[in-house]
Amino acid sequence: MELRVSDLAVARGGLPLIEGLSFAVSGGEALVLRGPNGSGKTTLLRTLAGLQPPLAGQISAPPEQMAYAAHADGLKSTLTVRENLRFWAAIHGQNGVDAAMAAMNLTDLADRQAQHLSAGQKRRLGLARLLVTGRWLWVLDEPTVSLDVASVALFGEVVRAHLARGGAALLATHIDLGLPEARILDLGPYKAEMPADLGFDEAFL
Amino acid sequence: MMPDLGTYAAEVSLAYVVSLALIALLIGWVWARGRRMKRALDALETRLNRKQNGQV
Amino acid sequence: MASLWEYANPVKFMQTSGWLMPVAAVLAAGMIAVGLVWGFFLTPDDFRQGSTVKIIFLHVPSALMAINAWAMMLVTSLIWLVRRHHVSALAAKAAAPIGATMTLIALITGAIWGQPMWGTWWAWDPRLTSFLILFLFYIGYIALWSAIEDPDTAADLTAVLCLVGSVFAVLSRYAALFWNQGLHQGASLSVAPGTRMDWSYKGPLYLCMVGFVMLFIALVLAGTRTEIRARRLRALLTRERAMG
Amino acid sequence: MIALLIRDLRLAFRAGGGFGLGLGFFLILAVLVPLGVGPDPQTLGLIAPGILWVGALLACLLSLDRMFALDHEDGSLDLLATAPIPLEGVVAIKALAHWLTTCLPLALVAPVLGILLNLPGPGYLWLVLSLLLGTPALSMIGAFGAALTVGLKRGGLLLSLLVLPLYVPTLVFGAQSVTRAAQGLDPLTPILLMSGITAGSLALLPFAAAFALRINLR
Repeated sequence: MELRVSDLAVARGGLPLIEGLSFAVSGGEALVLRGPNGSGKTTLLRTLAGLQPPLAGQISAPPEQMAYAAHADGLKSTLTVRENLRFWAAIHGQNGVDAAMAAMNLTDLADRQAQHLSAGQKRRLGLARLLVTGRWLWVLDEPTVSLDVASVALFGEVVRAHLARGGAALLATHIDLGLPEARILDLGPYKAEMPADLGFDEAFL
Repeated sequence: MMPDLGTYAAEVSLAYVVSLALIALLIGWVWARGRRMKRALDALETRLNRKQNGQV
Repeated sequence: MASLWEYANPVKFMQTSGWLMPVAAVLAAGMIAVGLVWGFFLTPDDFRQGSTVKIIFLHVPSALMAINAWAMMLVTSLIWLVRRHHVSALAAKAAAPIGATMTLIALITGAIWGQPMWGTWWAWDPRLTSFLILFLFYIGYIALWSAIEDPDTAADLTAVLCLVGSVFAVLSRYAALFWNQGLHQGASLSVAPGTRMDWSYKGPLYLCMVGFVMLFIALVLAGTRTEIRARRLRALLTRERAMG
Repeated sequence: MIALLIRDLRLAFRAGGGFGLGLGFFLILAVLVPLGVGPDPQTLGLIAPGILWVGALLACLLSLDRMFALDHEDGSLDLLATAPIPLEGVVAIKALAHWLTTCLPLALVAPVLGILLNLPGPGYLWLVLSLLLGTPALSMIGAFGAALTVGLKRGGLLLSLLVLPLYVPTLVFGAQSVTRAAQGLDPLTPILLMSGITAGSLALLPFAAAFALRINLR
C-alpha cells in the first residue's frame, strides 16, 4: 500500500501552481502538506483525488483508493446522522456505520438531523464519513477547521487509529493538527515558475 | 433610378432596409469589438514590455 | 491533411487570417453589392409574386448561412473536443452571433415576404418555425458562453451543448414538419411552380449566396482574431497577477 | 445506486425538499388559463392538450436547477464523483428521482385538470400515456441542462434558456398525440416518435451530462 507521486505539476484556472513535486506515502504514515494560502494545496489534493487532471507527472495510486474530504462535508441537513452515514457506506459498498459513529463520539446523536448539529459535531460527522468509505488513503483538506480543542484531539486519535490499521493520511493544513508523528512537506520549494518567454502559443494558459 | 416595385413596394424596401441594417449592425459590432480588444492588448503588451525592460 | 492543422496554431492563424480576412471582406462586399443591385433594380417582377420575389436575394442566402454557421460550429466544436485546438473553439464562439443574425434576417425577410403572399406577418409554417427554434438554440449557446468564467470550461460545455443541440435541432425540424405541413414552396429555387427560373433570377441569387458565404468567412475570421486577442489578454493579466 | 435514489427521494419528501411545488404550479396554471381565455367549453377543449403539456413541461422545469446545484454546494457532488459508482449512473439516478418526484405526479393529476379544461373524452387515456412516456425525456434533458449550469451562481434562468429549445420535439409529439386522440384520430404515430426521442435521450444524454459534470468539477 503506497502512494508514489513523481514530478507532478498541477494548475488552477490554467495557471501552473506546483511543479516537480515528488513524494511517497505508505501504509501507517501521515504526511502533512504545508504552504500559504494559494500555494495549491487544495488543487493538489483535488488532482490526487482524480477530480482534475494533472499538468504533468505520475500518481501511482488510482483515485479509487482515496477517500477525499474537503471544506464542505457532503452532508444533507435534513437527513439524520445515521442516514447520512448509511448513504455514504452504501455508496462505497461498506457497512460499519455504528462503529464509525462510536469512533467519532456520535452515537448519542444518531437520530438527530444534521441541521441541528453544532459546527464541530458536523465536522465530526464529516470525518466519520471517511471511516465508512473503507479506503486506505485519506486525502483531507483542512480537516480541523471549526473544531474545538477536544475535537482536534479526537480527530488525532481517529487518524492514529486509521494509521495503526495500515491506512495512510495526506493532510493539507496551515495550523497544528496535534499529530507529532506526521511527516511535514513544505510546498514552498515546488512553487511553479512563470515561463519568462511570453510567446503567443504559451499565452494560451 | 428607383425601379417600379408595384403593389409591394413597401414590403420589398422594408425587407432590404431591415436586412442591410442588421448586417451593418453586425459588421459594426464585430469591428468595434475587434478594435477595442486590439487596443487593450496592445496597451497591455507595451506596459508589460516596459516593466520587463525596467527590471532588467 | 497534416498541414491543415498548422492553422490551429494561433500565431499561424493570426498571420494567415491577417491577409485572408480583408480578401474575403472585399469579395463579400463586391459580390453582395453587385448581386443586390442586380436583383433589386434589374430583375423583372414575377408574374405571380410581383416584386416580392426580390426578397429572395436576401432571404435565401441568409437562411443558407444560418444553417451553415451552425454546421460550422458543430464541426469546430468536434475538433475542439477531439484535438483541443483553442482556435477551433474560439472560431465556434465567433460564429454564433453571426449565425444568430443570419437567422434573424431570414426570419424577418420571411415574415415580410409572407405578409403579402400568405396574408399574414407570421404563419407557424414548419420552416419558419424551425428557424425560430434555431434562433433559440443560438441564443442559448451564446448565453452559455458568456455565463462561464473559465474559457476552457466554457469551450468544453458549449461544445457539448452544440453537439446535443444539433441532434435536437434536427428532431425539431421533423417535429415541425409533422406538426404542420406548411405553406412554403418545396424548394426555394423554383420560384413559380411550373416555370423554370431563368438567369435574371439565378444570377443575382447565386452571386448573393457566394457573397454571403464570403461575408460569413470574413466576419468569422475577424471575430476569431478578436477572441484570440481576448484570450491572450486574459492570459497575460492572469500571469501578471500571479507574479505579483 | 439504489442508496442514492433512496436518499434523493427522502430529501425530496423531507421539509424544504420542494416536493409538490411543481404540482401546485401545474394546478394554478390549469386554473389561470380558463380565466384568461374565457369559459367557452369548446375553446378550452380545443386547447386543453397543448395547455396541459406546456403546463407539465414548465412544472417539470421548476425543480431542475436543484438537481445538482444542492449537491454541488455541500460538496456531495465532489464525493460522488470520487465514489466507486460511475458518474453516468449518478446522472441517470438523479434524473429518475426527479421524474418520480416531479413528473410522475404530474402525469397522474393531469386527467383531473383535463376535466377543468374540458378535455374531450378519448383524450384522457392518451394524455396520461403520453405524459408517462414523454416526461422521462424531459427529466433527462433537464439533467443535462442542470449539469451544464451546475457551477454557475445564477444558473436557473440560463438553465431554462438552454433546456426549453431541447424540449420542442417532445412537446410537439406529446401534445399532438393527445390532440389527435381528442379529435378521434390515430394518436399512435406521434406517441411512437416521442417514445423514440425518450429512448434516445435516456440512452445517450447520461454520457453528455456526466461529461459536463466532470468539466464543471475540474
